[in-house]
Amino acid sequence: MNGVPVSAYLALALILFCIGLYGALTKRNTIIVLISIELMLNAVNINLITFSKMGIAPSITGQIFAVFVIAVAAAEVAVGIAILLALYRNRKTVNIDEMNELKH
Amino acid sequence: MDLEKLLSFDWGLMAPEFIILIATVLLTLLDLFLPKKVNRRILGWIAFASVLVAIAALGGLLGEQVGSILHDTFRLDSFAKAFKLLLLVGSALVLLLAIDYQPKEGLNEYRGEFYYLFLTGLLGTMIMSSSGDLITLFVGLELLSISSYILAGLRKKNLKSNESAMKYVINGSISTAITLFGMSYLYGITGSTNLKAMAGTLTTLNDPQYIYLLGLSFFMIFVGLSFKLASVPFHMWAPDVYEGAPTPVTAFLSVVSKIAGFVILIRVMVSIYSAIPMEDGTTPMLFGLQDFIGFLAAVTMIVGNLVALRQRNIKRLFAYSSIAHAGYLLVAFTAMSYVMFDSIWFYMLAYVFMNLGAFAIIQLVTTKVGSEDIAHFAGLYRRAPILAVTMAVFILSLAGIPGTAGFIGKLNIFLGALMVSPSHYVLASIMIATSVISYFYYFGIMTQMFFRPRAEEGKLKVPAATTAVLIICAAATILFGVMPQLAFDFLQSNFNQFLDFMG
Amino acid sequence: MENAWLIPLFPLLSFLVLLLFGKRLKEASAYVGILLTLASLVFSVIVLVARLTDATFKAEADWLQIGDLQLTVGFEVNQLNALMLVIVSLVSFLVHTYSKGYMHGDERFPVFYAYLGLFTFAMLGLVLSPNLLQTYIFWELVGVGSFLLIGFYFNKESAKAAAKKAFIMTRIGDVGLLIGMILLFWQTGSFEYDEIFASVHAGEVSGTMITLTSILIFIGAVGKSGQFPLHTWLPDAMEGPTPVSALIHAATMVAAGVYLVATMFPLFAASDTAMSTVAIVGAFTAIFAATIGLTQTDIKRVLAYSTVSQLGYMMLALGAAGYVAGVFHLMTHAFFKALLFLAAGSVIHAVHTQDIEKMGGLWKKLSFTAPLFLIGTLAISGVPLFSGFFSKDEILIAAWANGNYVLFWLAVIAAFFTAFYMFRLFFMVFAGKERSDMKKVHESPFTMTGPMIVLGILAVVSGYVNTPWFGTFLGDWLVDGNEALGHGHIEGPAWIMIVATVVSLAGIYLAYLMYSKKTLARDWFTSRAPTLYSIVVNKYFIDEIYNSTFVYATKAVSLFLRFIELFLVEGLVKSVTGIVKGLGKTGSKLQSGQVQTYSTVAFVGLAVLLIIFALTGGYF
Amino acid sequence: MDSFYLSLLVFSPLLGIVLLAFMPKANENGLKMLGVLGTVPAVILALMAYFSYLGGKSLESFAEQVNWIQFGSFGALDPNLFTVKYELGIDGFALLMIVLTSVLALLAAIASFHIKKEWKGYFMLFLLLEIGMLGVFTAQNLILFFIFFEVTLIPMFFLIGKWGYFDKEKAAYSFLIYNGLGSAVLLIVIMVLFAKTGTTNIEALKVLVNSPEQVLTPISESLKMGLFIALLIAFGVKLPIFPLHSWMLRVHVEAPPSIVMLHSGILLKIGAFGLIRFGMGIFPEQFQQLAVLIAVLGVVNLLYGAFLALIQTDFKMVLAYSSISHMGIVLIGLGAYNEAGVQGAIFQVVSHGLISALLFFLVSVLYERVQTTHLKNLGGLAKGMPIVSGFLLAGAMASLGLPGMSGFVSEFMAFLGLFKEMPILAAVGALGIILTAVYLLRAVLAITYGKSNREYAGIRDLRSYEWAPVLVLIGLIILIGVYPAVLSQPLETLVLGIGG
Repeated sequence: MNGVPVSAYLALALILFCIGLYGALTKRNTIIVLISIELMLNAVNINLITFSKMGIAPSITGQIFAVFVIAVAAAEVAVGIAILLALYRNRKTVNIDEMNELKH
Repeated sequence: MDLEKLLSFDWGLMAPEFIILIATVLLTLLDLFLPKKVNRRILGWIAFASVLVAIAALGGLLGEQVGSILHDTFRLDSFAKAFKLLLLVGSALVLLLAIDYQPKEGLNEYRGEFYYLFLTGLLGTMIMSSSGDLITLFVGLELLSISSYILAGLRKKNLKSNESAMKYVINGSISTAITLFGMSYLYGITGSTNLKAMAGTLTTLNDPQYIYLLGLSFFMIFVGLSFKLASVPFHMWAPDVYEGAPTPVTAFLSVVSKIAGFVILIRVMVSIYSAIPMEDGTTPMLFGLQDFIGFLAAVTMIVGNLVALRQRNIKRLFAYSSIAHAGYLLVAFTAMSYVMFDSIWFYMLAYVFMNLGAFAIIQLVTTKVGSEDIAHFAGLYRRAPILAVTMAVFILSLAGIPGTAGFIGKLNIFLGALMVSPSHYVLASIMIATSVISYFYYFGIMTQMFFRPRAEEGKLKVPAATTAVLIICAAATILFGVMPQLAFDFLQSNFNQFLDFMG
Repeated sequence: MENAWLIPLFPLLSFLVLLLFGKRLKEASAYVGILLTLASLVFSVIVLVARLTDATFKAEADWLQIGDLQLTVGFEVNQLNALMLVIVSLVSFLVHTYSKGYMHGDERFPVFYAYLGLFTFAMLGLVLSPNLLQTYIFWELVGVGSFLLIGFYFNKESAKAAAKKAFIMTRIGDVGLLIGMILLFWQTGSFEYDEIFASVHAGEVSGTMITLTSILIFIGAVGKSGQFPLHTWLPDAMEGPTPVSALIHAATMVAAGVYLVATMFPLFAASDTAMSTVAIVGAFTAIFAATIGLTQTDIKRVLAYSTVSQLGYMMLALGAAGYVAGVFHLMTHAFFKALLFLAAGSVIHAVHTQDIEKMGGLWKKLSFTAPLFLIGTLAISGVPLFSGFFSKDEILIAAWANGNYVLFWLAVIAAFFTAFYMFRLFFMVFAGKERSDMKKVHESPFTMTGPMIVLGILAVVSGYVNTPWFGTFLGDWLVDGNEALGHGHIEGPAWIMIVATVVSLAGIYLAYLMYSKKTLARDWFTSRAPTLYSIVVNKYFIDEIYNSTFVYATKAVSLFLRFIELFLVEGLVKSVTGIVKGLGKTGSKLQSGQVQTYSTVAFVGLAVLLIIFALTGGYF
Repeated sequence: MDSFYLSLLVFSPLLGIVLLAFMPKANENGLKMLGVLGTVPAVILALMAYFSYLGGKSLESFAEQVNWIQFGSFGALDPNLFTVKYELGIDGFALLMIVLTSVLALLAAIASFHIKKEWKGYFMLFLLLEIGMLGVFTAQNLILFFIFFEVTLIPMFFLIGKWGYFDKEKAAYSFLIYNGLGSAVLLIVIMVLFAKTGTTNIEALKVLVNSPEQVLTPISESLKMGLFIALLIAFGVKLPIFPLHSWMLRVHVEAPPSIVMLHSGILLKIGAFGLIRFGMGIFPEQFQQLAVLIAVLGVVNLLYGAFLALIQTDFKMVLAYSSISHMGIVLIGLGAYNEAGVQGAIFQVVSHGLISALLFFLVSVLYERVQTTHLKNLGGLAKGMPIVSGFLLAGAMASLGLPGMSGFVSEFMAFLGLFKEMPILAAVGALGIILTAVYLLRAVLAITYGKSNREYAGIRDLRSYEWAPVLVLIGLIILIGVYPAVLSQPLETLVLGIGG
């Protein structure tokens, strides 16, 4: 476990972030988009945890931060879903690319 | 930690926040338990009152020395005070607008929600403005974001409203993620989330590797936050969301949440990145990266003003104009001159009044007809001359014509951009040129109001609260345009040039 | 003499009075004009008499302060302008009187008199001016006066055109004068005549500069005096009422050019080039106009061309250092040409046409006009004992003495032509049997014949003030105390006088044969050289040439500039606004409504920033 | 006179505005009366100032000063640093311009009777415009100048856009944008100077800018040159200098004549005023270096305007281009950069103000009668309206520089100046004098002389209230032409020693 260098964790986080970003930018289904955003946030969490354990100056704050992030992420997605429901009632679709009432 | 330790903190510093918090809780409960038939407007007045009380409380704190509690996570320095003041004043005005807001299908049962969500959002902005720690800062930010997501989608039955909310959520979350990712690196390198502590460790830093990482974090945070400012590159959500959201919410987004965005931007950037030495060891990173910010500012101004030329929908038009104004403010931020704080503060002050005033009239004219086409302003001068003239005042101020607060604000920003050396001639020129371009669309509205035959028949009756807003805004816009020294003196006497920002 | 400044004010007064109350005064306004001009005539005569004995008088007052320069206005009475004062005010007075009859019944009668007043004021002012600037001021004003009077019948298109042409052609000359005087100012530091002459005399001005300025000033004179190539306006100016032609376009204004050259004579004298330019232009104009005069059939145009050619004579005289000769001829010409015009006017008044082909046998009908006309004709033809004879003789002598033999002979030929066409005119109008269509022709009223008689007398006697036989009083007086002007009288070989006489008589005889006795066919010459004839009868196509060159060129430039205006200036603006609008359009197109695009843009932006940062920061 | 004389003068039209606000729309005569009366106090005060000056009162004694804005917090270093005072004052030139402005405003107000709609709004904007114009000439620091400058912009926009003719909105826009850009450039110059020296007071700048050791941050020669060129452009738009002129053509044609009286009478002159006051005052060396360029621009303007005026078919257009041409003479005078030239330029500023006001008043009269200014549709007017035609002719004569009228004196001095410095160029420019005569006569004679293309039966000649402006203007034009000392006296100190 100690053998694993910091950079590996960071790389993992970065990759995860990029995957999330990719998903968020390309998927048609809004649910999946929201999930991808979750991925991005979790990438952040990995970073934070890594640093709090094996950063330059390890400290507990990172983990606290992570907890906050998790909480907030949950709230965010909850709200997202709620809005999506409302939208679904009127629009009968969860496809993000069909949300183009507002443009130009 | 035990109770007396808890009590030993000087909670008085958080008085305004507490007031808003209490009001929020109160409203929630009231909204829950009040019988359905009671008009929820009353809640609005309560909220308004609470904001006024908060302002009063803040006024009481003005004299206070800089103080921080909860281990420097919450600091009340003059910077925080000054901008909290703006936030509170802005919110108060927006609340007045909201009280008179009557969309076609009505808000009926959600009206209650509106007020307490609004207050939580406000609370978020206040916490942001006086947070001394990345975590509080982030929490405040999210508090604002999440409440405003819901606010944007408040008109559940209205497709546009839903859609704008959805777009807002998605873009918002992504921006949050990016910001956080940047912050995570900051934390990683400093091992702390307390701004002061971070700054302390960073000053001693000189490993180019880290510096690059910090640069990375810098850009991530900046881009992430540019979502809140609605500035390039994260500006494109603004027009759609502004158009779809209920008008008071649009007003809130374009004024309060924008100010909050700047507050947090300055907080983070200035306190952290001005501490980091670039590889040459002398110039702080913030100054090293000035050109990038300047570039973004320029693009923001250009995009905002050019695209606005095409808009027929008044709310979209103001969305773009607000983008442009974000650009102007960024110019001041780029310059980092002695007068940066003054100029940004004053410009925001002016912006609060002129923009909210404009939105008041927009709400007045558009909500009744249910469409936001600019054509509805045609012949407003015939329908309601005084209203038209008031609108003209706001527009002139937005366009930066002398005699109005907007002009002095711009002047101040120019001065900042030119008094530093090397002077930002290009940036200043772009700013000035784009504001001339902005004449096209601002005076387009004038043309509609004054030159064209009247579109709608029937008189416009102006509700009390809106009247109040209009009077306050118009008066302030002109007063600060003619007698700006009032504002400046206030600034000088109470905030002492924000010297305690770093301390 | 110190009250000489009053002289121009009387006509000015009449101008103002008539402008304000003309409507009410109706034809009575004639009396206002006549009396006021009479007043200035009286003063002028007093001044002249005074000047005969006293010295030159000059008075000045500050006019305009430029930094530390001080420009002044004032008036001066020296021999020349004392003489001019009398000539101008006299002719003006006579014309005023004459017009009362001539303009009788015209609805704008008062306006006419007002204009006359304005002109007289300007002309007298011009004569009194002690410096170039003031001269220029009145120089322009007389131009306006003539412009207004030429265009008096304003709803005649031809009159409108003539007025415009007169103003613009003279304006061209005026610009020459303006430039000349400004250059001279920066050379000598003053507009005052005496100071200019002083510094020229002191040799402070370079020779080339003298030549340049004097030629520029001469251009002004050319414009006013209808010298070639700016002569075309003068014949057209005959659109004006005939008294006007007599006053302005025969006696006074057109002579102003000559007057100017005479006044600036010391400057011209300092540059041979300038002198010979003046002489050549003068001589050429004299012969050139005379030839045209041969072919015209409009009574007034014939006189107009003869005026041009006579003015040429005067220029020739001045150019040939014959200062006295020039001025002398200026005086005599003023009288007999005015006479001729008034007579012609009276003829026109009687027969209501200007075409001499339509006239004939009016000798008996116009028992006053005809003899007076004859006197004028004899005078202008240089028949001995008439005023014209002496002055013309002086000119020829001057030309000879100066050694310009070519010019001398040109002048002689011109004299012959003059005699010929003047008598051609006379015979065609008065000789032969009277036309059937001219039954009810009647002599003009006394108001018209009166002035003519006065002029008739002068046309005869005015020559005797300066003759080889009874002493050259005028000449001596003119040049008295100013050697720069040359001698009062130039001795010339006696045969010149005989030549002149012979030539003029020959001309008269030829005309007699052709047009009165008709032993010689009228087309005897024209039939032999038809092309030449057509060229001459068309005034050498000068107008046409100008139209197809200058006017056309100007139009072309204008159109070209309009092109620039439309495509360059406007186009530039349009393109800029177009670009701005276009950018806005693309910007809003980008706003596709696809939320993911928005975040993508943000992300791309971030990526770009990072890359630039990496590269500039030199981390990779 | 108390120390706030100038403020009183500048803001005196405010009274009219306030009164108008309370006047019911229906009461047309009342509105008209108020509109005219609103301009009267300014006239009285201005004339009092002028005569008290002739009476030996020094112009400095008019100066007034109040602290206004303090940017940043440098009070500790130096109380005047980065402060903008509210300071008014006048020199000889400004004095003349104020008199001219107030008088023309009064006359234009009378001319406004020909506009037949919405007097109320019209006169309120009109008076606001007057405040702006008066302020521009009295402002003692650049920011104040700029503010008043912009204050003229907004009323003009509305006056053109609402009360103009067919293509009014387009005209209003091009006015707004061109002048907006012009003032934007001006603002940059102002702010650079402000940022570098910490003051915008003109007198202070005259010293500071040319004594590098005193300014906060040194101003390099190249920067100075750049600023001056920017200034030239900024005022070039206003003047206008070719090729920045197309907006003013539209304004001349589309705006109501009464407004054009002020526009071409005063507003265009702000450009010249600025060039002399700031360009010449603050950047003398740069001005000297670019004198040739300015003179060339002047000649170009003169000829360009003249040639184009030659082929216009609308009388308003002729006058518009003639304005361009006459502004060329101003530039020529400035380009000469010597006493004669500059004085000529200033004279031209005033005299063209009067002349174009006169001509446009007559246009307004004409249009009100026959609803056209097209040369084709006019002609033989002298039959129907002899008096108007007479004045029209007089105006044309004044405009083409007939001696005895103001036009000549200014034109003469401008050329006198230029011939000293660059004779060849001046000679080329002199062509303009001929062309001016050509196009003006062409146009005016086409209207007044010749066969009448229409029936003028029953057409009113000058009405009683229309006499006043015409007589005043022609009177002033001739007064200046005959006795130019009325203008040259206040200018002596100003002009003395220019160009060494």
